[in-house]
Amino acid sequence: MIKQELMVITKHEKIAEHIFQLTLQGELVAEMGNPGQFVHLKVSDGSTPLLRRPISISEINKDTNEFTMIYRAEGAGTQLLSKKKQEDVVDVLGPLGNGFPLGDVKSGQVALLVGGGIGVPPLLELSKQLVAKGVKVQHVLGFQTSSAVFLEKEFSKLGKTIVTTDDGSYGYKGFVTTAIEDYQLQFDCMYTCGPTPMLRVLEKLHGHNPLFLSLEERMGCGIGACFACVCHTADDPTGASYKKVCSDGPVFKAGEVVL
Amino acid sequence: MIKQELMVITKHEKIAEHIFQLTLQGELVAEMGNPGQFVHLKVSDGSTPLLRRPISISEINKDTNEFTMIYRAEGAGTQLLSKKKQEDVVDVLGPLGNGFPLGDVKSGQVALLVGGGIGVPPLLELSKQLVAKGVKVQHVLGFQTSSAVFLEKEFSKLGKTIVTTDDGSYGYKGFVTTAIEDYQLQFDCMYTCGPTPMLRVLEKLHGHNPLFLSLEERMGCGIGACFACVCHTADDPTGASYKKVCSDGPVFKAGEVVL
Amino acid sequence: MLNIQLPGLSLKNPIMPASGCFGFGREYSQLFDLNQLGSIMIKASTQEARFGNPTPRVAETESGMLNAIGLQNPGVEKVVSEELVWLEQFDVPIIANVAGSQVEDYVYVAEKISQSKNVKALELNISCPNVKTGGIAFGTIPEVAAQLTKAVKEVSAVPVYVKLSPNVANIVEMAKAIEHAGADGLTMINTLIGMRLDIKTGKPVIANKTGGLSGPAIKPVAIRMVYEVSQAVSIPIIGMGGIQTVDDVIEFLYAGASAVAVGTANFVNPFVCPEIIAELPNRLKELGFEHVSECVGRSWKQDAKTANYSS
Amino acid sequence: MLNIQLPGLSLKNPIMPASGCFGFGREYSQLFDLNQLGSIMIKASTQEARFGNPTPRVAETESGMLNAIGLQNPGVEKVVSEELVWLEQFDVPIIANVAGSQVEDYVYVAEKISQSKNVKALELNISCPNVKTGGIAFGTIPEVAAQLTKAVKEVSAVPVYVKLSPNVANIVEMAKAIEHAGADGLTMINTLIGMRLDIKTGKPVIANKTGGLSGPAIKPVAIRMVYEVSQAVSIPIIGMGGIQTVDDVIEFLYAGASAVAVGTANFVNPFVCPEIIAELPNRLKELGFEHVSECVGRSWKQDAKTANYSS
Ligand SMILES: Cc1cc2nc3c(=O)[nH]c(=O)nc-3n(C[C@H](O)[C@H](O)[C@H](O)COP(=O)(O)OP(=O)(O)OC[C@H]3O[C@@H](n4cnc5c(N)ncnc54)[C@H](O)[C@@H]3O)c2cc1C
Ligand SMILES: Cc1cc2nc3c(=O)[nH]c(=O)nc-3n(C[C@H](O)[C@H](O)[C@H](O)COP(=O)(O)OP(=O)(O)OC[C@H]3O[C@@H](n4cnc5c(N)ncnc54)[C@H](O)[C@@H]3O)c2cc1C
Ligand SMILES: Cc1cc2nc3c(=O)[nH]c(=O)nc-3n(C[C@H](O)[C@H](O)[C@H](O)COP(=O)(O)O)c2cc1C
Ligand SMILES: Cc1cc2nc3c(=O)[nH]c(=O)nc-3n(C[C@H](O)[C@H](O)[C@H](O)COP(=O)(O)O)c2cc1C
Ligand code: FES
Ligand code: FES
Repeated sequence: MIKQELMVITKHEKIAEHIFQLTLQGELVAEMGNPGQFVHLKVSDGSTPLLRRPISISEINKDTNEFTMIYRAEGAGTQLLSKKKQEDVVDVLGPLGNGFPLGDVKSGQVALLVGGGIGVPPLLELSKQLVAKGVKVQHVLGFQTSSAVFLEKEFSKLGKTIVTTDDGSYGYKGFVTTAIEDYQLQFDCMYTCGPTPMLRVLEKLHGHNPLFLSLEERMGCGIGACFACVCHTADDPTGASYKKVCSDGPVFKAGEVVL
Repeated sequence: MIKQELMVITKHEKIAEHIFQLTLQGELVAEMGNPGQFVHLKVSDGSTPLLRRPISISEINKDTNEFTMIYRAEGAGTQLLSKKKQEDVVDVLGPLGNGFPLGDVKSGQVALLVGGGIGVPPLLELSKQLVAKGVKVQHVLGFQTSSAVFLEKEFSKLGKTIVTTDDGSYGYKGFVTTAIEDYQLQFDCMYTCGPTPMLRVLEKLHGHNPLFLSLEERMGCGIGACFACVCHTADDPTGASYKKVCSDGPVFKAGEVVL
Repeated sequence: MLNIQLPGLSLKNPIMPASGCFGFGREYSQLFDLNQLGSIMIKASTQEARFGNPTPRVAETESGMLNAIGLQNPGVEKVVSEELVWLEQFDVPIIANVAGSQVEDYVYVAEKISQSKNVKALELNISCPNVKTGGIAFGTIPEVAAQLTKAVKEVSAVPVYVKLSPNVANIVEMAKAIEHAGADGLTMINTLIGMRLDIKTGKPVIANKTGGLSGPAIKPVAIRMVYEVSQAVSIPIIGMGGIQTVDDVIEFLYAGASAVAVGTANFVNPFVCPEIIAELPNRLKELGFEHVSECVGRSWKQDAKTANYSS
Repeated sequence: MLNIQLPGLSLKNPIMPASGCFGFGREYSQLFDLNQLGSIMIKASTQEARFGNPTPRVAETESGMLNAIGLQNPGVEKVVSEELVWLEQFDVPIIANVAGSQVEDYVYVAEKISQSKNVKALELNISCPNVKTGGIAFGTIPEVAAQLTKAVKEVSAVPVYVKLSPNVANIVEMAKAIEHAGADGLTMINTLIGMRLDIKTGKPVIANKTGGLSGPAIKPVAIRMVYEVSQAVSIPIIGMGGIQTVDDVIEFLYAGASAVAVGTANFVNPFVCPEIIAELPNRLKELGFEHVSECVGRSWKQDAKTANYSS
């Protein structure tokens, strides 16, 4: 169930250039389900910034009632958020949306998780849950440059992890898509989250196999009421049928919606 | 000279119901002159609340580069201010306006300082400077009720101090004006700050003697540029001549402006 | 203490979500009991299903937001058969927001939707561009707005409220024309037209280029317009524009609104409507009122008792 | 990199304080060297000295403020003999804001003030109520605004800019009428009309009841209007409304303004103009521009090079 809660910051640190890892504690964690869901954060009391900010859930710890997010402090809202300290509270609405389905890959099969930039975080909880299920995981994580790389160690513990950078300053030089080819990665199911252009290429190259993509869109309500975040469905690309990224997504099966 | 500075909070505490005492440190203190001047505070980084808040200087310590204010946390701005902690910074513009003139009373003479509610604080620095000059000071301080009383001890150290409350829950029951009569206070010069109705009565009763009043008005700029805070002059009460509370005042001689 | 009677509407309290900010209620029904609401202004219905504008459709501004949803909706038939039927489970009168591109569209939708059992009033969204006048909004020319109102009044089975656009020089002239044309009430204000440009690309942030500005930023404009119009017309007003708190509600009532709607604030705090409803009685008591109706128009009513007066 | 040429105005940079938000410069001259400014739009002058409205004259709103100063000024004679003469010590072209209650007032003031050595342009404040049309502002009826523009053009010794009121349904129609009447430029926007009510008393917070809404809250409306008007007229625009930062300046230029004015932000940060002027060159470089003029209108210019393009 969707809840609103003033959650307490138990940990907050910078883990890469402009990138912060934030751990919150509260009862809302009990409601969290599939990896890939997100929360909607109000970062100030007043009316600037006015709107909530959607941030993916990156790790869930039901034992301690904590969950972790990783976000990029760029605009007004996320910059304000980055100034909050341990024991401060954050107004959280969530969990929202539908995460990655784990049912499409069986124990013993191979899942390839492909993340781009700030799309990497939700794949961590996904990877953990897949591993717990007995699925073999491989990761390809793309970043712009070496100072932007994060979570490599965490993913490496769970399975083979290839880090790419656009400028070659760390790991493989090039895009995640070419890395997948160059390393001739084999997999039964692919999960991905990242910038839309990356998702488009992945869908084109791998959409014939099981592929789940997590989308981003500007949001108002985050719960399906305002129609800010709609996209066309693939079977009616110019018509009136639609999916809402916030409540029907953010994860869609390849071929379900127009990217 | 008027300066803008991010000053550091060295002390911040609640001293009565809704009343906070705030001490700030910085170079701007060196510019402070006569008691009765004020500063203009920006209490948030963003645009809510948008405008600065005018608050009187209550004590000045040039040795430590500190000054103190006392304010009532009521609206959005002062409530936000009240949440700031030691070592936080506050954006201060000041010192602004012209304070109480000390030249009108000589060593050995008696000054009566009359404060109402949140008009009491600027009288403290005034009293100190008068005492330092050899002037005998007396104080009548009016508050609504016992829980709103503050600074009694500080004023008592400097001279005779009568505290009044509207409801009689502490000290003399009644208004400051009747206390002055009842106690048959004698004085060579009066200085006052408080709600306009109180100032009006004092001017009517004591305006024939040297009397200096500190006014309040809604402000925009605080420096004399926006004409938000004007009042009519007493010699042209409906004409185009005016005084600006922020830069010509906030302290005026009785009979100078229309209250 | 909170009940209000308006043409067609018997409200248990004067608080309702604004059109387009609450969908058809399904999502919020999972968060709280919709029976608490005074009414619900449902999302605009048009004759045909509409997908609306390309995304991005929203952008944030200082104390406000821009939206250019583009009246996305499943078309009036589906709204009637699916959404309104679903809403029948709640004991809440529905105000149906009606939109179109020409008078005939409005007439079509109004006639259909006003037959629904739980639709107790219509709200004409006259901020839509009128295809017959080259896209000039119905709500910016008094004669056009009046003509539309008349046409809809003829077919509607329930009272008709007209939602005023604030993008006009003379809101009183507009309100009077609409009152004269037979409207039963007014709702105001719709959004101001605004725009944001991206500093990196130089292009509008919203795909549609311009969008409607809503939220706390526009409240002073809304209050001024309700204040002016409520003194010039004798039909009731449902006020809106930037309401976030119980004090904002009271400010609108003082200005002259008989009830209020909450829009953008639902996105910030999905529980804002029930929270305000819960706080309202105490706040009224604190201010010395015995019934919410005593607040209505007290900014301009000569004989209004002062707020601090308590018996 | 920052210089801009406009009718009558040779600006070292496109940044100036907006009228009414900087007095005649005396107060700010104690805080920084006014020679840094591109220009100064001085406070409105009227034929006779005016005290203005009763206080309170300002109120705060979410991300904005209301003001109803009421054109307080010492009258054009004193402005010319005292304020403008004092301003001659600075190497800054002055834009004189001209106000009145009827056409004759404007003509009187314009003729006088445009003779001053350092007045390089006039700015007609057409948001004033016109006593001859029952108080309807000059700036809300295109014919009235055009007629006023023509009359002032006939007597002015310097180019005439007309300051548009945003309180209209069709800002483009207004701008075109004024351009057609001979205006040399436009400045926009003036304030939106707004109001705030006090929760305790129920009465308007501002003694004048309504006031002009300014500050960041109105920026989206201003950007939209500059965007629309700049594409419809061929005279230059000085943009304003909510500017606080260097990025706000660039947003106005992208929208189509050739220069900008900063109003309310001077009250929040008295050093805002020199700070923006100091930051502008670096920000332009970061965005890939070699001259500030490259920003002008790039939100709608088809052939504009993309912002991130760098040679
Ligand atoms: C489902 C979902 C999950 C996300 N998960 C993450 C995550 O785990 N980590 C992370 O760093 N970012 C994530 N994002 C992107 C994140 O929401 C934006 O970076 C953030 O909202 C920007 O806010 P700001 O204050 O920095 O920027 P501002 O420029 O101040 O934002 C202004 C407005 O635009 C919206 N906005 C700006 N950029 C985006 C964007 N890329 N997507 C959606 N809205 C945007 C903001 O929400 C706000 O309403 C996610 C987005 C979505 C939709
Ligand atoms: C010269 C001067 C000296 C002052 N000194 C003190 C002092 O030492 N201690 C103290 O507690 N208060 C003092 N005040 C009053 C103080 O400025 C207001 O209480 C404060 O601005 C209210 O802000 P808020 O955020 O609580 O209220 P809000 O209601 O959020 O304020 C909204 C707007 O109204 C203005 N405003 C509200 N009340 C007043 C008021 N009474 N006077 C002027 N502007 C007001 C605010 O500045 C702001 O612009 C002084 C006022 C002036 C003019
Ligand atoms: C996302 C969004 C969608 C809206 N859709 C509609 C609509 O379909 N019909 C309508 O009449 N008004 C619509 N509005 C306007 C609101 O009903 C309301 O008049 C306006 O937002 C001002 O109120 P607020 O400031 O509380 O949001 C919409 C507003 C928003 C923010
Ligand atoms: C206190 C105040 C006084 C103003 N006085 C005038 C004036 O005399 N003449 C005028 O044309 N505009 C006047 N304005 C409008 C501003 O010049 C400007 O157009 C408007 O405030 C929008 O810009 P901003 O949001 O940067 O303040 C005034 C604005 C304020 C806030
Ligand atoms: S964000 Fe409101 S419907 Fe998706
Ligand atoms: S506050 Fe601006 S002139 Fe006094």
